[in-house]
Amino acid sequence: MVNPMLLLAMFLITAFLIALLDKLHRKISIYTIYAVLLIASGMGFWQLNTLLYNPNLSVVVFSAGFSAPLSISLQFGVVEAVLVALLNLFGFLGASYLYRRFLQSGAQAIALYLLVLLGANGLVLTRDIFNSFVFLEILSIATYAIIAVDQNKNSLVAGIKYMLAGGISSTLFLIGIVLAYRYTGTLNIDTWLSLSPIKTPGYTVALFLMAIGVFIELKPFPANGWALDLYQSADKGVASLISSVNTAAILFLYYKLMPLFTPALLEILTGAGLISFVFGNLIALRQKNASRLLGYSSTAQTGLLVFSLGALSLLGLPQGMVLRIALGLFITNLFAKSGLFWLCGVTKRNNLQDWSVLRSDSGLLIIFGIFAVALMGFPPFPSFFAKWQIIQIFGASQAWMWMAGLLIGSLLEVVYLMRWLGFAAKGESQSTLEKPFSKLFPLMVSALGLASVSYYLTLMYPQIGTNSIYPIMAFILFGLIDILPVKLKGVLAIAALSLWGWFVLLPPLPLMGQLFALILVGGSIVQIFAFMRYQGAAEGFFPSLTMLIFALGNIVLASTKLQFFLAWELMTLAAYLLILKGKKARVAALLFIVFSSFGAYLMLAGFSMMPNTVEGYLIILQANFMAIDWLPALLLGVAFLIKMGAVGVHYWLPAAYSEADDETSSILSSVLSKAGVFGLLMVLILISRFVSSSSISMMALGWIGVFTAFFGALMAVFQEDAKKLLAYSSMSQLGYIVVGLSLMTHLGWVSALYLAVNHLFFKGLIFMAMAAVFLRTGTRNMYEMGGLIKKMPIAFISVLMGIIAVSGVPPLSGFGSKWFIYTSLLEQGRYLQTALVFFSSAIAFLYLYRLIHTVFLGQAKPNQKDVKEAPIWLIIPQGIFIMAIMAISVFPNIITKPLSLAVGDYIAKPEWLNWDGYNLVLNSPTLHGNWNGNLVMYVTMGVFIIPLIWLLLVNARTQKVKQFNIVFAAERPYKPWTTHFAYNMFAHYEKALGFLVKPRVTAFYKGVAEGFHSLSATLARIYTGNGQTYMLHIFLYTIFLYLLLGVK
Amino acid sequence: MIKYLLVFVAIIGIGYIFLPFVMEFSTPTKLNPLATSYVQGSVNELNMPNVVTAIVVTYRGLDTLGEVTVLFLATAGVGFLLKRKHDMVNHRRKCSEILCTGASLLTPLIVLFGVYIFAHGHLSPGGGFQGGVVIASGFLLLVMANISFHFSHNLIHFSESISGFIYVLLGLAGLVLLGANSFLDPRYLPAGKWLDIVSTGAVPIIYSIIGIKGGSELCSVIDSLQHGGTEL
Amino acid sequence: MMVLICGLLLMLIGIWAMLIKKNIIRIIIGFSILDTGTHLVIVAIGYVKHATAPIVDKAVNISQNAEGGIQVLGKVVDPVPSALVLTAIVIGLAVTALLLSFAVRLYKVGNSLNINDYEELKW
Amino acid sequence: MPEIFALILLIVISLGAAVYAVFTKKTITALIASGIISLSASIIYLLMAAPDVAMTEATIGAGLTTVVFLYAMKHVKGGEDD
Repeated sequence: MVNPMLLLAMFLITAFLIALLDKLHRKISIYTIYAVLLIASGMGFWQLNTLLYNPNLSVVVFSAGFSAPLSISLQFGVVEAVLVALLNLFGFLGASYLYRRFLQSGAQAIALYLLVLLGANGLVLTRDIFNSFVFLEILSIATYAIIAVDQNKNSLVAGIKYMLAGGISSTLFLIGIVLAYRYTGTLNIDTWLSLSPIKTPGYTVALFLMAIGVFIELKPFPANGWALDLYQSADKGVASLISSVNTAAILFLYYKLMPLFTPALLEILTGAGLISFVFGNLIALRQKNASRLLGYSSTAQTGLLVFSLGALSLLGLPQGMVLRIALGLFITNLFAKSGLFWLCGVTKRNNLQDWSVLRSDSGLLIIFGIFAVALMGFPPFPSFFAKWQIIQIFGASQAWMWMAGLLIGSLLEVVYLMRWLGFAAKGESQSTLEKPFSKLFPLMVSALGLASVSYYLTLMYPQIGTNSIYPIMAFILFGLIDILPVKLKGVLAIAALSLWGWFVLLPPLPLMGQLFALILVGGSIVQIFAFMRYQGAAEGFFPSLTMLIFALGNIVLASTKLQFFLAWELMTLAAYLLILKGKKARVAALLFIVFSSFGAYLMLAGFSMMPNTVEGYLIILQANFMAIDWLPALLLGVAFLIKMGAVGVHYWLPAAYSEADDETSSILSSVLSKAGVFGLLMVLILISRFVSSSSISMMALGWIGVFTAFFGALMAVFQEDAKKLLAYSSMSQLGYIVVGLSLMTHLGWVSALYLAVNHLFFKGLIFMAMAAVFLRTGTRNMYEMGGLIKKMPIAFISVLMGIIAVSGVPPLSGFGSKWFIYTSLLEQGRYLQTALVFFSSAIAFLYLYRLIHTVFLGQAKPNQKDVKEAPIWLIIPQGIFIMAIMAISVFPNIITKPLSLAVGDYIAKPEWLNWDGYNLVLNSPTLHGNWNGNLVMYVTMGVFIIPLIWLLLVNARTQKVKQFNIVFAAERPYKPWTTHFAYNMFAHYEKALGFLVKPRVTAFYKGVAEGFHSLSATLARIYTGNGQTYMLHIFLYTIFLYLLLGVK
Repeated sequence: MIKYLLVFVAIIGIGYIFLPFVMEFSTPTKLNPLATSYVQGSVNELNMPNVVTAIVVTYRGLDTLGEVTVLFLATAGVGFLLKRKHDMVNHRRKCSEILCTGASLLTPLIVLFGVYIFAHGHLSPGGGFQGGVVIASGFLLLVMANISFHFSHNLIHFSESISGFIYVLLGLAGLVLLGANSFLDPRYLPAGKWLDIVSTGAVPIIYSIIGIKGGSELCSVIDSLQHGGTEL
Repeated sequence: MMVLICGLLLMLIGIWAMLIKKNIIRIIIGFSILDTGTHLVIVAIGYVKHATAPIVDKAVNISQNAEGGIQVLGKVVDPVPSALVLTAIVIGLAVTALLLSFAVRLYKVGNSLNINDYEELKW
Repeated sequence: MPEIFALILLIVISLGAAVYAVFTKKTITALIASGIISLSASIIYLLMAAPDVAMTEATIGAGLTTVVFLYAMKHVKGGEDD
């Protein structure tokens, strides 16, 4: 094994001699410390490797030839080895970042830097409490001094504040150590641990002082003003060093001390860590300064680590597991946070909005994205697995407050990090960056390192299975070939997904699963064609797109909660990235990810309260041996309703659907919402034993569906923007599906699923057709279009087919689906709901009429004289969808029969539901009816063809008139478009029904957002900037915690 | 006003925290086992009368190495903060003759006294740091008397580096000669005779090195503070 | 006991000075008083009633035991806190010196040592 | 017995000096007061049978620290008082 004394000796010798080396040449000294840091890191890895093969190796080394407690002992076990390896690696990367600084500032700065690392290593290794004090002082003093590399006023002020705070906390630590020595008679942690517990108040005081001394160094809210100022003003290399190496070492000291604490003390500090996490993130919400934001985020993450270490230990988990989980969080934070600080230094932009400078540099943008996404705990980064486990453990131990705090903090974190990412990805900027290699190198290494650590950890994770890797692999592979022409990538993607779908996805699935696999994966594959319309490489679509589709498949395929959640998160992330591609999608994408994350965290909480699934079985098949309580069902249900855009939580939906690129909108609306349907269905299956159509919960769900259908339709009516119209229309249609599912009857579910299939086809169709229109006309406002029927007949036919299908008039499949829904509602006696659903359908006519009339009929706009038909790539999916619609319209049984079979696995088919040839026969006690799609088609065709022939005959005699140029008689109207008939088309209805569509939900969410922002601003006021006030904070905070502890 | 109130609360509160400890504190009448074994071990195993030195240099030698490092850090930090862009000429008036002569006569004596202190650290009170400070005070005298010392500027840095280096080497010698658990173990040299100046293994050497190291660090701090910060 | 209380009081006075003095140099003086108080507390904790210094010379009773080892009979104070204080004093000096050089530097840049004049970083 | 008196005297001196160091207007007097605290502390150490600590406190705490302060104050002339 490696003798850790050698490690320390190496650092010391180099630090002492660096001044002499520097006399030879500056570069020699710089490269020497690079070598030292790399060797030290290598020692860590080596030790780790040795220990992996000889787990029983003695890892404790004494000094001076005496054993502890006489002498000081160092321990170089697995955890220490990991830390030594990582900290020194980051020390090396940080040193590389500071290369230019070192060139200017000389040997002293280099020696100081090395000593920061010495302090950190010593702190990690030592098992002696006073020795940790010495190393803590080395670490702190070296850090104080190195702050001065940047000798501007602000960093000097921040340095003084830091030193005063550090001085106070180390004094508390020292006095605590000595007071404790009075009781224990030892300074060695291991000896100390073997003592029988001491129960006098004085000893508790000693422990408290010791703990608080270290704890203050971990920058807990609100006693952390000094740290924030420091992060904001110090050189970014130094800030990164403090947030990664410095904090990690002190955190490990805290971890070493933890077993000494009394449970009450540990509980208080753990709670304080959680407070720090939540409030740090809360205050970060309104930060505009990137470095200070990172400071808040850094303190929050440290709080999270303190909290998780404490909470998991308090719950009595074995230390190995506690460490594994904490390590996941720690590694993510280490890589990502130092990376972000370095990135701050490279962009040299303090204002978040100026980060758009990254747009010009996709490499840096990707790196930034990796860091941000990793910090938020998205898969496949280690923090994802860590958070998953923590929440599961909290759920099992019923630690609800902790869980709530953790999830709230995480959600806040998502908000500000994603907003930042949005600025970087979507802002406007043309300037370029100066990127010295010495600064790029650490960034690249840490991004790559994070990625590979994640890969390694994901593979190590036993329960996720091979399938779960595919989305990530797809993202990486398509990312690598992203420079290829889009057509080629499209073909590759279609081929890969089809093969995977056919050979891997479908075979193990039950009928219901296959159905959803077809909807989700099949439906998406068809729409890949639309992406192939782009010229050249069209970078950025395919990685996310393929990840999205694989993840969708995995959602159906999931057999454990983790697999499901992993796939769900990957799907969300992929969808976010796709939405973000839209030109003005910054806010929309932010809304999407915030609502999705909110949903995801509810889901996480719900899953944690659910028993573990039986491995190897799909979750939807586990209804018979799994009971799930009402609370998890509720949480999961809400999560899925968010994804479906149910009324109240639909706020994100119109924005995301309309601002995303058209092809993306189509997938979001036609496919992605079905993932929510699948989820909801899954929950209903799991609770199907406990509820029935008449349960209050199902009635409530039914009403949610009804209102979603109703308000969705109503809001669609008043939109000028065709895409927003379609978005609300989608929402409305999903409302019908929810109603159908809420019935908990065979017929209800069949009707809901039948509508789901239909919706995929017709909404995909309309979106594709409208995508072509938007592409050719360059606008989405309906009053700016008109008379396109002649220019784009195919689009017209598609939209016509689509709206016939949507509106539910014969002969197309929509009629059947509506008929199904009404019948099944009536069958359960939900008359009121039927009425309202029926009314919503009537409203649907209004917006659909507007859509086809104002866009395709009427007078053509002069500036749209030369629009052409859509590119073939948009027509292919339309053709497929039209064929599908025709097929299930004429022969509805080809889909209704399998649906009935699939549903039959969960809710038995009633005897009164039968097929008779093409005829579907209902003969229940309360209801009689039949539906023969084939017949309906022939009758309707007949009814239509006769007038058509007549029209054509008459038409032969009509005279064609050229379009008039309408000359304004007098003044030109101030807003000419307001005079267009399509503008505000349904103003009269708005007078009558407008009160229903007042933006209450918008007002509510705006209120929530503003509330959080002002809370954040108010809280930030405690950081007055006065060093003395910060000291006062520390003392008062100490007293407060002491009073909480309540020593008698 | 509210601030004074809060300060008052803070002071009272901090005092209150210590209260339980003070309440149950009574001066002990005997040593705890660890201290006893230090006393016995120092005498028996290290042959060293001064138990504090035994602890500082040997048992807890790693702490002292850290302490030396802290001092080195302070020097580097102060020097770094108050560094001169280029060597400036000191424009102070020359010292009076008495002071000059006195200083140049006294300084060697003071240095000698410092050396005495750290060389006897293992036998009597005092040791490396105290001796170092005494040496530094001699240097201070030179500085105050404004006797030119540019000769010493480089010398200080050199001795800073080399003595630190030697200190670590002395520690490593234990590792090499006595085994993996013997970093900073002075017993690779003979224990010698009780109360002899050349006894207790390498302790006198180590303490002397600490003295030189500490002395030169402190000189360096004084040097930096004396000149520094005049140039931005 | 008295020394312990004296040390604690010194600590409190030091904290007091740190919290109410506006001048950074005065705050640093407060800090060094806090330090001195801490050291007094530590030494007080190591004290043993009627004991001598932990230096085994003629003032301390010793006896040879059977194996030829020396048995220390006389009472000495606990050497551990003394050793710790030695380290702590030096560290205190280091921190003080560094704080002072920050203050000096800051004065050159900002031309003031009033801590209230440096509140630009906040919120 | 005389030792106890000496101890009490020293404690009174050091506490008095500390309070004075807080209240005095001039920084230089505060510095001298803090030096006095260190000096009396070092004598207290001697009485507490800790000669090593006493030497260190006298040389470093009372001596060197004060010198460092003095040099620093030399550089901040004009700004050292409230």
